[in-house]
Amino acid sequence: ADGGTFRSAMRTGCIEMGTLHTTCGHRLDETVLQGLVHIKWTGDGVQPMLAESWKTPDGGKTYIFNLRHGVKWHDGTPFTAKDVVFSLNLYANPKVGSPWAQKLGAVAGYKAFQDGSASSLAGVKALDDLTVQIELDSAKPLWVELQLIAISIFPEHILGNVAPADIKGNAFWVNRVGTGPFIWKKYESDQYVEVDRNPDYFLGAPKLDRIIYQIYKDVPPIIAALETQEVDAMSYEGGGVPISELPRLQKLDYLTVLPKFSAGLPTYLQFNLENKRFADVRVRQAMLYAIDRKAIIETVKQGAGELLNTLFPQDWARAKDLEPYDYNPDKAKQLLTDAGWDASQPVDFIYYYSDQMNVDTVTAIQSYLAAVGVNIQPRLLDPAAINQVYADGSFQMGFFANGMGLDPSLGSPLVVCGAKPLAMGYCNPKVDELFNKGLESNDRAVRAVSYQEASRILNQELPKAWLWNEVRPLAFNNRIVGLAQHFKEQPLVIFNHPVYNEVEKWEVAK
Amino acid sequence: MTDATAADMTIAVGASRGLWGEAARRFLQHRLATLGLIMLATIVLACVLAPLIAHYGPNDIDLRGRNQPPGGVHWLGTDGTGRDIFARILYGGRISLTVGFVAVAISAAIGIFIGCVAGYFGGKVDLVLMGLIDMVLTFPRLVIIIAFVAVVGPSIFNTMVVIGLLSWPSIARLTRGEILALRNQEFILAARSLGTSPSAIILEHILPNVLSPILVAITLDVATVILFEASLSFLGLGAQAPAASWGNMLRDARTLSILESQPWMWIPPGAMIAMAVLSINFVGDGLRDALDPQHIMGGGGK
Amino acid sequence: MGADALAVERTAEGTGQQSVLSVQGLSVEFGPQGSAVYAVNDVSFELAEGESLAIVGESGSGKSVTVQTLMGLIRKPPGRVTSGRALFRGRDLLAMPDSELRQIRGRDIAMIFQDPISSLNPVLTIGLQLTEALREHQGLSEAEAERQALDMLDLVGIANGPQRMRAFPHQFSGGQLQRIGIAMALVCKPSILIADEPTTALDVTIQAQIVELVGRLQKQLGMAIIWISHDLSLVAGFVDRVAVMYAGSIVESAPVDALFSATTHPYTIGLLNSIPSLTADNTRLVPIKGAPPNVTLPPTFCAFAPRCHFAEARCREAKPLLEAVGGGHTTACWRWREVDHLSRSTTTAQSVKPVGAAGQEALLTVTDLKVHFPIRRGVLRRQVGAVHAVDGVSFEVLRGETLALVGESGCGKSTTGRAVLGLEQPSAGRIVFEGKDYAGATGEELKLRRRDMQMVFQNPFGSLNPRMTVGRIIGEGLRAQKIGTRATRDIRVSELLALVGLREALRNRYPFELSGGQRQRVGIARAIATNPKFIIADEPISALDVSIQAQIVNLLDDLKTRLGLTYLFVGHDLSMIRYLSDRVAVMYLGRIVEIGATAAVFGTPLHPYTRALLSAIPVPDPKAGGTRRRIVLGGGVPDPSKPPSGCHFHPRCPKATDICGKVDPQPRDLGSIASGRHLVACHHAGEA
Amino acid sequence: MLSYLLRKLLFSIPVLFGVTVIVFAIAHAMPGDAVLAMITAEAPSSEELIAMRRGELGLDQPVYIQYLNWIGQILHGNLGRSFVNGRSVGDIIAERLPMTLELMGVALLAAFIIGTTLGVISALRQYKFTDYSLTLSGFVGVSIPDFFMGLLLVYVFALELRWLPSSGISTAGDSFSLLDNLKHLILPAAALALFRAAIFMRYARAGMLEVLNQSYMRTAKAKGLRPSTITLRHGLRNVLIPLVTVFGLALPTLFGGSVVIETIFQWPGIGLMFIDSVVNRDSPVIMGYVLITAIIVMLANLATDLAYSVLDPRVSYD
Ligand SMILES: Nc1ncnc2c1ncn2[C@@H]1O[C@H](COP(=O)(O)OP(=O)(O)OP(=O)(O)O)[C@@H](O)[C@H]1O
Ligand SMILES: Nc1ncnc2c1ncn2[C@@H]1O[C@H](COP(=O)(O)OP(=O)(O)OP(=O)(O)O)[C@@H](O)[C@H]1O
Ligand SMILES: [Mg+2]
Ligand SMILES: [Mg+2]
Repeated sequence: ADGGTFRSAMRTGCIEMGTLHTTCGHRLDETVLQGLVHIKWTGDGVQPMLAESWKTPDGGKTYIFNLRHGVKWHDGTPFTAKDVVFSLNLYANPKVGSPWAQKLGAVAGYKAFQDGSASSLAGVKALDDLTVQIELDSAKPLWVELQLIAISIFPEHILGNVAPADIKGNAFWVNRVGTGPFIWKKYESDQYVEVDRNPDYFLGAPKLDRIIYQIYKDVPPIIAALETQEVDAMSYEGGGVPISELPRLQKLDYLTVLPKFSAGLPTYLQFNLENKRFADVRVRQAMLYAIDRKAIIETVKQGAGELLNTLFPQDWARAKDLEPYDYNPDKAKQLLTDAGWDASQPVDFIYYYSDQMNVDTVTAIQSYLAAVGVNIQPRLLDPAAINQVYADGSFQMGFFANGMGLDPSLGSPLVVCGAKPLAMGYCNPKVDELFNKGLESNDRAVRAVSYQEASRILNQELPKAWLWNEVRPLAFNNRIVGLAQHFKEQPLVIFNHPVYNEVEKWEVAK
Repeated sequence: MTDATAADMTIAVGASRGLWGEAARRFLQHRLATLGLIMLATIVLACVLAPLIAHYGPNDIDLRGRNQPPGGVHWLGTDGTGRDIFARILYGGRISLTVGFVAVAISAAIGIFIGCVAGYFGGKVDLVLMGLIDMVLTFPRLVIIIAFVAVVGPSIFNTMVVIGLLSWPSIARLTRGEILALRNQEFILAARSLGTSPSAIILEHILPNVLSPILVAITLDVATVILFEASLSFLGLGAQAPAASWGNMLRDARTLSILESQPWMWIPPGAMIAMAVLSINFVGDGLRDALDPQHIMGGGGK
Repeated sequence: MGADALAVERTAEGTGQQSVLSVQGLSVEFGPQGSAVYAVNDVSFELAEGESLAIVGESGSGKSVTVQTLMGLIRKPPGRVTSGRALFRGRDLLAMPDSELRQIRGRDIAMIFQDPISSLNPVLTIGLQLTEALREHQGLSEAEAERQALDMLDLVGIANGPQRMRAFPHQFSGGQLQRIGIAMALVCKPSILIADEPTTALDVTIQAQIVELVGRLQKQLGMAIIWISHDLSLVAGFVDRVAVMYAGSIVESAPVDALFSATTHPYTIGLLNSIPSLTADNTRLVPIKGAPPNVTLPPTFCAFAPRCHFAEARCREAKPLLEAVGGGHTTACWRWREVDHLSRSTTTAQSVKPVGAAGQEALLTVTDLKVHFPIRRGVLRRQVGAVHAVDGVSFEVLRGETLALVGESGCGKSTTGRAVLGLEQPSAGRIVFEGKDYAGATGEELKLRRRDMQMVFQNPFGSLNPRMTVGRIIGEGLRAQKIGTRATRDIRVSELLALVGLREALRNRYPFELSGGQRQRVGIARAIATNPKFIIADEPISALDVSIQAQIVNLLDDLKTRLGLTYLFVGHDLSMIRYLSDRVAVMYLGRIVEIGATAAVFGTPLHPYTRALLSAIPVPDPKAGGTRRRIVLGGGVPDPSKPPSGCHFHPRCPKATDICGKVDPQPRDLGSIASGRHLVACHHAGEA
Repeated sequence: MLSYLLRKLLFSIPVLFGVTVIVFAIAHAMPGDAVLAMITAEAPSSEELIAMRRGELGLDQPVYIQYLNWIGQILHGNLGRSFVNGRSVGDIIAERLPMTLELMGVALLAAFIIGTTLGVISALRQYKFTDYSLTLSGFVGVSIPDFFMGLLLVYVFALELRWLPSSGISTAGDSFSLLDNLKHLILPAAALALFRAAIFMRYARAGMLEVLNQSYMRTAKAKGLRPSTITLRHGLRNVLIPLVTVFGLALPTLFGGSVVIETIFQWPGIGLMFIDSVVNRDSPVIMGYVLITAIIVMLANLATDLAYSVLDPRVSYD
């Protein structure tokens, strides 16, 4: 069939490392490998994939998954429960050393596996060829929605005899065999990944012939390629379409531009609370008062941001009566004076985003802070250097954003006690308790009480000076029917939110 | 060209001027060189006197007045945070020119010295110095700079030193290559047989005869260094935000939309770099012509 | 202009033939109006088909500029042709566009440059430079062009052509380069050959050979020749007509016989008087008195007047035009009729040449010196052979004497000199100067030696830094050795300029603004500036006109007596050598074949090569030229990369026997008490 | 000459050694390491995991031990494995070398030819209109950083005119075709070449001006040679020494690629690899890159020296 080719930009270069060790390249698993479940396109709940259905007889401690019948790996081998058991064990295996292992931290026997007293996850069992049982240490009603979503299932018959230590960088990652709608065809380093339609896909054969993931290191070439129709879709990983380029793209009738796409990405000034200068809450509050965030959003960010005064981007998780920290430099000065701020000492200020909008933002922030006597000295650093600064404790202050995902619970690493490195010395047991409580139910109304309470505390104590929730513009070629429509329905786009659900239904416009 | 200066041909009886003194005289008669000097002086002066000339501070942001095209208020418009481009050009020139001059001065001094020594003495000296050159040429700048900032911290002074210390090998190789071709020429032998010291031979006989490509290298290096500074500030060395430099102003303009519809953000810094380098080049050309007695002075003005 | 036309008419009438080149009223200036150098003033001459014209004259008188202007080769600016026409077969060369002139250059008019070394491209092989014009003008194939070039190389006496074609200019001796320049000009068989001092660096035998070659080609091709020379003796032998230039103007022009027999211009007389005679001994040379002309003054009077015995008021007020004397003889002198009556001898002020008191102590002893140059091939420059430039030379130079080194071009004279100075690394041998062995010396030692030794280089242009003024060049040694203060150095430089006959005005000029002879004098001034003990003078006066030669030789003599200077004098002008040297060493192919007191060597030459050499000395009289018997050497020109076994000379020696090809002759002393030591390396020396 | 070459080659061994020691030390001084570079906010790693990773990569050992291990591998002809993806560094470099060679080779050659030609023209017309316009455009050329030049070219030729693709080495997923490849090559090669052409132009001009006054140029003219022969054979030949030097200095980029242009055009060459390896603190790759560059620099240096002596017979190294 002449289904045509869909070209998608992909901003990554570390496919070779493999899904178990990096987020980059993970995107490919959505079309080639599949998980047991997927977040629904619309973000409200999960949908079955390799697992046809599941149930938890004991309110979230034990889960029983019924796998789909007749699913075959791309090489023809039938998919069975053993693959699932194998894959979960692979994630959790300490010898593999996957940063995602923590996702299975609640599974019974995880600790024993980690400290070497067990050689596998005791809680994961194949009941029969097509049934898997997963037992947790304690009841976690949201476990499937929050933890299982981004776990791919790998073919045991291929990876089974690879030593765990050799999984990273294994040849499999550049020649993935999965169960998904597309079959891995070719990988050219720093060029592209080509996948072809899988006529036997269990949700129905895709209409597209193939997808080519074109790899880009830098954002501007993607924009250019989008404009020249060398690619059909922008990848959002680089920050989406740079605000400055929006007008150009909006002029093109073959593109659908979605200018304000919530990224679920709270952006904030980060402080090292272990540093005495920032320990006084008045100092942090002063900084927030000092910055005219509205002006920044309206001008530099051209509206691409939603003012945020606490951690959670989700409406339902935020209290309504938060302190707005409206621009008030006088108050800022007062607070600083009260706190005994030493204006003569400059502040080392690190940041990571190097695109123009963010650089301009930092410039604006610097200017605003300087006006109240906070002399920050921005430094642009790469991740290794930032992590080093975190690690050696020399960190003072910075400008960062962090993906929260769909659920407020995912924000905990930013604020719970002892969470390294992002909590930066903040510890309020009350907050920790609220986060724990938030996971005890899967009823949003019940959960909202905990998170709203937490949002209030975080709004008052400002472990980070919350600035705004990031909004990202995306653009798609109308040539691919289904693509833009899907994104329009999607509530937000973040790293672990799938973007290729129902890709089998997309087609090239005739 | 008919107005080649009279003094040139005048038969001056009496003390003979030094070689470089003679060159200096000829240099001042070179129209293009004079033009270059004036251009350069104007640019430098404008940068030095920036506070008197510019109505705005280089870092005064005005978010509501961003991206304004050139006009009566902001002569060259404003940038993405509403800073006055004209002011930034002037203040940025301070950094760019300082970095350009100092770094190139360092690299030219080291490069010419090492190149002369290696080329003139040859043999083992050459072997060792070439080894040194190879080493420095091999150093991955990116890595060195990242490490350097980490160790000594970012500052403009460090930037200049680092660039200077990394970029001398090209001048050294150029100098050496020229000298290799020159050192066996008879007038050098003649000088040696007169007992002229190596340093005098290098200074009086060799340098004037190999200066032309070196001058080109120096001129071009100023441009490269000014641009290089921009990529350094990107890596945390060089001018740190919000300080402006021509290089990072250009870098900040590297988006398609600015390229297309906000030319006032990139043309001024680009033009300033080009003008600065062009004027340096004119000065260099003048120097070259001044050192070449066969050149008819006053040229380059037609 | 009317006067020019007259002159033209007259000269044309002189030959009565169709003229191929007619130069009319040519004037060339350098530099800005107002302070110009009037290099050529109103020069007119005719050149008939097949005719040979010699232009002689004072160094710096505008000879080179004249001919270069004809071919459009002076740089404009600073050069400027202010008037004149140059009709080549009716077409004005000076008005032609360059593209048209290009068709004529090389093909119809070829030029041999005065400065052979810098005229050749240093990075191209001789072969390429010889063949390229052939290939462009005549469209010859590479092989054919190469063949013709090889023939020509052979004709000018360069041995081992095929190998030498692949060599680069710096690998040749001065004389060899000059011959290559000649070959380059001749190879296209032009209808006019302009030769600018083509034989200055050649020894008499090769000079004779070249003259003969050119003569032959002239007859074969009907080639016309303009031969610039300062060597009256040489041109006397073979040209049809001579034009004498002084200060940018032709002052006398006559058929060659008439010029010598009925000289009318006082300057020409002065020139003839300056020639050392082969017979007369120990008479001091007579240069023309006074300073050379100031060419920065507009040519409105007779430029020779300040130095002329006959000058009167009108000479200083108006410039005499060329006037017919009769028989194709023209002269530019107000008083030529009176001059005619004054014999040559009356102007000759006889004075005795001071005899230097040479001690017996050796200042320099060279023992078994060898200098071999590697011959390299390929990208990796592998050595495939060696040029045995100097191949076992031993001699000593006594304190206060002048040792002359003569010998065929390319026999290793310059190399010997350079090795003595330490500019060339000897492959073997000892060099002892003032009792110290310097072979292989480096650094400090060399520096010490250099304080006492100086060299006048054979290549005047290449040895002057193009970016230094004359003043600085001359003063360099003084500065290097920190002699005197700035002011005293300046005074010393002025003195030196005057000593070598250069006007003070030249001090601020650059080498490229000088004539060949002027450059050579700068080199001499530089060498004597620091009063060294020992000077190696490599053909120091070859490019000078006889009058200035005389002046320089006298200067060297004076220095010798006053300061006890010692000279190693390399030269080819045997009359001059005989005049100025105490002892002579004759070199042949890297070896000294005979060495002895000048009188002995010239009087009773013992080596067959020496005899051949002496027999080739030209005489400054067209009539005498034919009468002397010249020994013409047979055999091929020697090739220093494959020197013959045994006696190097044997393949060309009329006396050679078996033993000569096998055994190296050792030097034997055949001198007498009267003649002193007289070493000769020949198996047959002394035989009848 | 041969002995000179041998001497140089021998001497290059300690030089290479020195380079690697110094660069290893410097690379070590970069903030963070390969393990820290992999930590992302999305996948924070526990301290145990970090320690474990460091152990795996040998990063927990003292630097000199790490260096000795590395040099030990090198001596066994093994460039080691990437910290990031475990692939053999030799393979990675070998895979990317052809692409970089293509891009840089074309760019360098084009720059050399165009630059030299324009430089010669400029010199022949010194201080005339042509010279001024070439000089001006040359300096505009060197004042435009390559990232901007790349953008400019993309804007004009890919976006506005739509003549050429905006990035990549060939149309992704299509089977290789030379035409397609060349179309992709033009813009990045031009972005690289324009800047360098301007540089070569300046050197050629300066050199040519030196040569024009030489007596042998007059001789060549006197022979009635065509102006082109005079300029090229007699003139240019004598200008080649500085040009060859500059070319020789640029040679290593032939193998090292250009980080900026490869990034802008997503050209999968060595430059792209290098920038990644620096960001990832992937020291085996960095060191592999340095080692290759060092060798190339030395070979280029040697080739330049060799070229000197071929181009100018007066050059001698003894
Ligand atoms: N480029 C120049 N600029 C100024 N003066 C010059 C230049 N070229 C030549 N001259 C002067 O012109 C005069 C004539 O020079 P020319 O070379 O013709 O002399 P010549 O007769 O060939 O002398 P020689 O026998 O020494 O070679 C000399 O005084 C010389 O100094
Ligand atoms: N660098 C070199 N490489 C190879 N051969 C050379 C080199 N220099 C000189 N020669 C050769 O050595 C021989 C001697 O040269 P030299 O210059 O000493 O001759 P010369 O006696 O001074 O001759 P002339 O009277 O012609 O100047 C010549 O055959 C020359 O070709
Ligand atoms: Mg002359
Ligand atoms: Mg010689």
